[in-house]
Amino acid sequence: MYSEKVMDHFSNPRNVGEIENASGVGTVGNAKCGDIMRMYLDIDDNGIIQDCKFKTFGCGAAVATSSMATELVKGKTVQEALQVTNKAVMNALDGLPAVKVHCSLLAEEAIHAALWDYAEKNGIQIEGLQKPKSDIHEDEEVVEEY
Amino acid sequence: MYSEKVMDHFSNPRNVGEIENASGVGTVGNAKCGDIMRMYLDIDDNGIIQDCKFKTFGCGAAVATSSMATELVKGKTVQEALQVTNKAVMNALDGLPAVKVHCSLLAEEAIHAALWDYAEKNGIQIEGLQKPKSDIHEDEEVVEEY
Amino acid sequence: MDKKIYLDNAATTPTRPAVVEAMLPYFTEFYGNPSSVYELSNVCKKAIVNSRETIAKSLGADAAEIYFTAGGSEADNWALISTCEAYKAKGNHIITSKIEHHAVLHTCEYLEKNGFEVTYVDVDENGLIKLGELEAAIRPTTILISVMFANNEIGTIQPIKEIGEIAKKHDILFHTDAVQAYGQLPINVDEYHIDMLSASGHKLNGPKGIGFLYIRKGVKIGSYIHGGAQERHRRAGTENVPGIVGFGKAVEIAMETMKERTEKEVELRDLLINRIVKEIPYTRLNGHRTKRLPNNANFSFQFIEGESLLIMLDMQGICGSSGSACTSGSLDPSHVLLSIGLPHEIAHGSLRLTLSEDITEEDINYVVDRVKEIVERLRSMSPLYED
Amino acid sequence: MDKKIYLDNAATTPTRPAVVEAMLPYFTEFYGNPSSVYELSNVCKKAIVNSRETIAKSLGADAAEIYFTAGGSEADNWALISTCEAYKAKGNHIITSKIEHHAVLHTCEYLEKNGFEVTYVDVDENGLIKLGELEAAIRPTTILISVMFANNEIGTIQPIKEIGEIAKKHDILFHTDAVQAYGQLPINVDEYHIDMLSASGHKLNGPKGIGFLYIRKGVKIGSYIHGGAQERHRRAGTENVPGIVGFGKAVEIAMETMKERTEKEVELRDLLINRIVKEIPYTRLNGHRTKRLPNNANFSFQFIEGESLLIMLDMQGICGSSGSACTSGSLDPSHVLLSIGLPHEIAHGSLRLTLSEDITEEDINYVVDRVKEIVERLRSMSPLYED
Ligand SMILES: Cc1ncc(COP(=O)(O)O)c(C=O)c1O
Ligand SMILES: Cc1ncc(COP(=O)(O)O)c(C=O)c1O
Ligand code: FES
Ligand code: FES
Repeated sequence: MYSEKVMDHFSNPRNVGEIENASGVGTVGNAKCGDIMRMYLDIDDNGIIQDCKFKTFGCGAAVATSSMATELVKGKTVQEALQVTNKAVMNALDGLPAVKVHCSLLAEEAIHAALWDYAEKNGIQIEGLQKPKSDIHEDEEVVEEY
Repeated sequence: MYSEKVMDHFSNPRNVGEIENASGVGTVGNAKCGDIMRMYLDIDDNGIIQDCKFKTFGCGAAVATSSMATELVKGKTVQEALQVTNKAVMNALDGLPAVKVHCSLLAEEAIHAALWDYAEKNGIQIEGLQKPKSDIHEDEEVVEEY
Repeated sequence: MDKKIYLDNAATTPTRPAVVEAMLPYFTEFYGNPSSVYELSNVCKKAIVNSRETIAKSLGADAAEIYFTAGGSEADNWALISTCEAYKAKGNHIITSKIEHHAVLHTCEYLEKNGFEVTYVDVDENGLIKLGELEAAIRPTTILISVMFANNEIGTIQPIKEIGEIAKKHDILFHTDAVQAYGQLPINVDEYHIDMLSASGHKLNGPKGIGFLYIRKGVKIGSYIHGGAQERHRRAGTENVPGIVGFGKAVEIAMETMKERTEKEVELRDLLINRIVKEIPYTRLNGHRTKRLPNNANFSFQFIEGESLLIMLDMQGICGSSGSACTSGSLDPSHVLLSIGLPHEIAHGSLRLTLSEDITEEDINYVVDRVKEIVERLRSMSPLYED
Repeated sequence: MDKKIYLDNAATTPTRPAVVEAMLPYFTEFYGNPSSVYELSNVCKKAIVNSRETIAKSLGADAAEIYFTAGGSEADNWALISTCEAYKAKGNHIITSKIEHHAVLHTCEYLEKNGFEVTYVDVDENGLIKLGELEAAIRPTTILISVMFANNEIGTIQPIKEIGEIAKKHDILFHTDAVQAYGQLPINVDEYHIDMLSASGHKLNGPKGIGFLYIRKGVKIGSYIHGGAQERHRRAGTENVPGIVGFGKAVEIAMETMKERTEKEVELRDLLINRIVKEIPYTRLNGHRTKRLPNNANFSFQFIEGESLLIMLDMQGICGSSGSACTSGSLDPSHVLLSIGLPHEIAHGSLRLTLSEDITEEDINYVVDRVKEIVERLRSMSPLYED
């Protein structure tokens, strides 16, 4: 069902854990499947993401996308991190089954939520960042691929 | 599907043919399946059935019951021949599948029809013999046995 | 018995050894439920995908348009009943032919009892549907046309493309029961404008108990078997993995060998037809002389009855079948033979012989000789035959 | 992978080698269509009779009351939909439980869309149906009660006899989905007052794609698959002879070995349950402690999610399943676990392990050790778990 990359990131997830006194923390959940993801960002004074960690209560795809997302944002600027969309994460993982696309949205939203938290804490505005929903509802019809 | 006895009488039917100047001839058909049976009787002055022949357009059971019926009535008196019911024929054949019970009725009726013809030709009445229908309708529900 | 010549391939076919071979691992080794998460199930999932793709390709269809069922009958029931349910707002009328398989006809009767109207279009003496009558039967309320691709008794192949065009022109869904045609004739769902198509594994040397319904994308019919999410939520029930794998393999082989097989079968079928019709008096060929399945021959012999003929053939090692349905619980003569205009008693004496690629010329000659003898013998016992 | 411990026997089972053996001749040698006249078909006919008798005997039923289907889902659909059709003059209400399989629940939803009314009776925290609520739900228009014999997720065995008695007292038909129970528990249709019963071959080491519906004599439901005269005119479609033969063989073996198997499985199941519940904190057993299928264990581990758990178990060679249905296209947590009162996030972290007679004590200990490790690992990754 899952690609080798997904399985790799699932079995050896990178950056699991918490960051104490993180610059930003974001938690999002998917009301539909009940899964929850939390992202911790450590952002330096130049706005560069020095570290990123996660905790996930979710399916295999949720774990793998969390892991990949942390890898992708590390070392990036806040603005660059905003470009790490769920599509980017999926591509980096060689794709996900159609029913699992929403799990990757969780990762995107978790990063946004952590960035939002960072912006709020620092009283700044990040261009292009909207207040993330804490719940992700996905309305697309899920069609299995054969 | 058929018992060994049925198969025997079907593959080597006894008394196939016609009797010229028969004492009685009876033809009956089953309107439902379209099958037709004709019986020829040669009855002597003592009312003993000396010979019996048949022609049948019908299924395997029809052929076998015709054959068995001729065997059963041969040498019998007219009164005795009346006792050769379809049940008697079926028993003699070790039974028939449920859907094939009506075929044995054809044999019973064909004998009755031939006897009726004999009685008419000779201006006599055979006790217990009713004018046979030329068509046999069977109204019992046919239920297959497993 | 020494000899065995199986000439009832329209009833069912032996499963090819290569098909059984392909199925075997899925009983004892890759037995997982394809809906499960673990690796064992992925093997099964992939095997299903493969079969689905093989089948889709054989029809010019998309894999997502193939839905596995338990056989042809279920596929026919599904296509008809669920179309009626889904499109009843549009209308309550369907059109079919008088010579459909009972899986279609009895389903139509069921629908009639439930408020739908059905027109049963006539066929001509060769079993060909009357296109004019078909088109004339269309009403504003017509939601479905269902006409079989080729007939199971007399082998006549219908003008499916023309029917598809009529359906398309009038914006009506078109279903075809291709249980007999699939694997024997090339079929392309787009070229023929087919919206739904039924097929069954055991008619093309695949296993029994597996079939499929092709449903064109956009046809909005629901499930017929409700429950689990299998088959894109459209057909519930744990997938019959070995059956699906075997079906796929059978289709693969059938498609590869179709051309060669057809050539061989047509030649022997014609030898059979020509000899029987020429050498046995009071005999007619049923079905169209050329627009017929490559492996189908169907004869009526006057003055004799089918079952007796079949049993005697069986004693000579020959398996055939008859339009006479005595044995299947119904005593009515074949509705197909009556529809092409045969009187009852002639329909009664019919014989269907359906070939396979394994049949030889020697077999055919042996069969013709036996049929001759047996017909003669039965006629001599028949009260209808006065020579 | 070296190790493989298959603990998903409620999803499906491997087909026994002896079953495959029994089926094989019916693919390539005795391949005849059982409806045909010739000898080749008689062999098939007899094989079907044998299976039917074996199955009938296992239930205390009559052979004429067993109707083969393509599986459990078809049997459930048939029982419910055709009963509603046949008895609609009497009423339009049926009663079932909240924890039925989707083959029953989705069929009920379909019936609701078609004018029937359905009461879904609650279960208690152990998954046992509330008999009082059931009886109170009966209306003058109630025509059917359908309650599963044992639940597929949590293994709870229902008080079927009591339900049968209630149905009988009120002169209502009683159907039970025994797909999980058949072959695991002794069942007698008369003792339990069962009018209809569904079963499926692949749940008891028989083949996939075959099942049956027991229909008590006198229950006047019609066909669900219309067409040919097979199965006493009640279920059309060429018989899946190898499937039927394999099913019969599987039932024969299941009945012979039931007692011994149950003893062994109960012992190991209890070892599994006791160790897991004792050694892993924040864990609960789902389903009734003793009124449960001999091979079923179902746990909820707080703070973790089922699919991750399953994949990690798979990597250790262990096949299990979860109430979490993420992967089967639906994202809702198991309706069964919610019905016994679990909150969403706990239902989410559930694990079903279903044993077979091949499982050893060593296997169980290995499994418990792996589950412990994995649960710990996933908890350490979980934002919900603060240790
Ligand atoms: C309780 C129950 N009912 C019905 C079914 C459906 O059976 P099948 O998948 O054979 O159609 C299953 C298993 O899938 C089941 O566990
Ligand atoms: C034309 C046609 N349609 C439908 C069927 C039914 O297929 P199955 O027996 O596989 O259900 C058959 C064969 O029996 C057939 O010949
Ligand atoms: S995150 Fe919920 S199913 Fe993947
Ligand atoms: S006599 Fe007509 S079916 Fe036997």
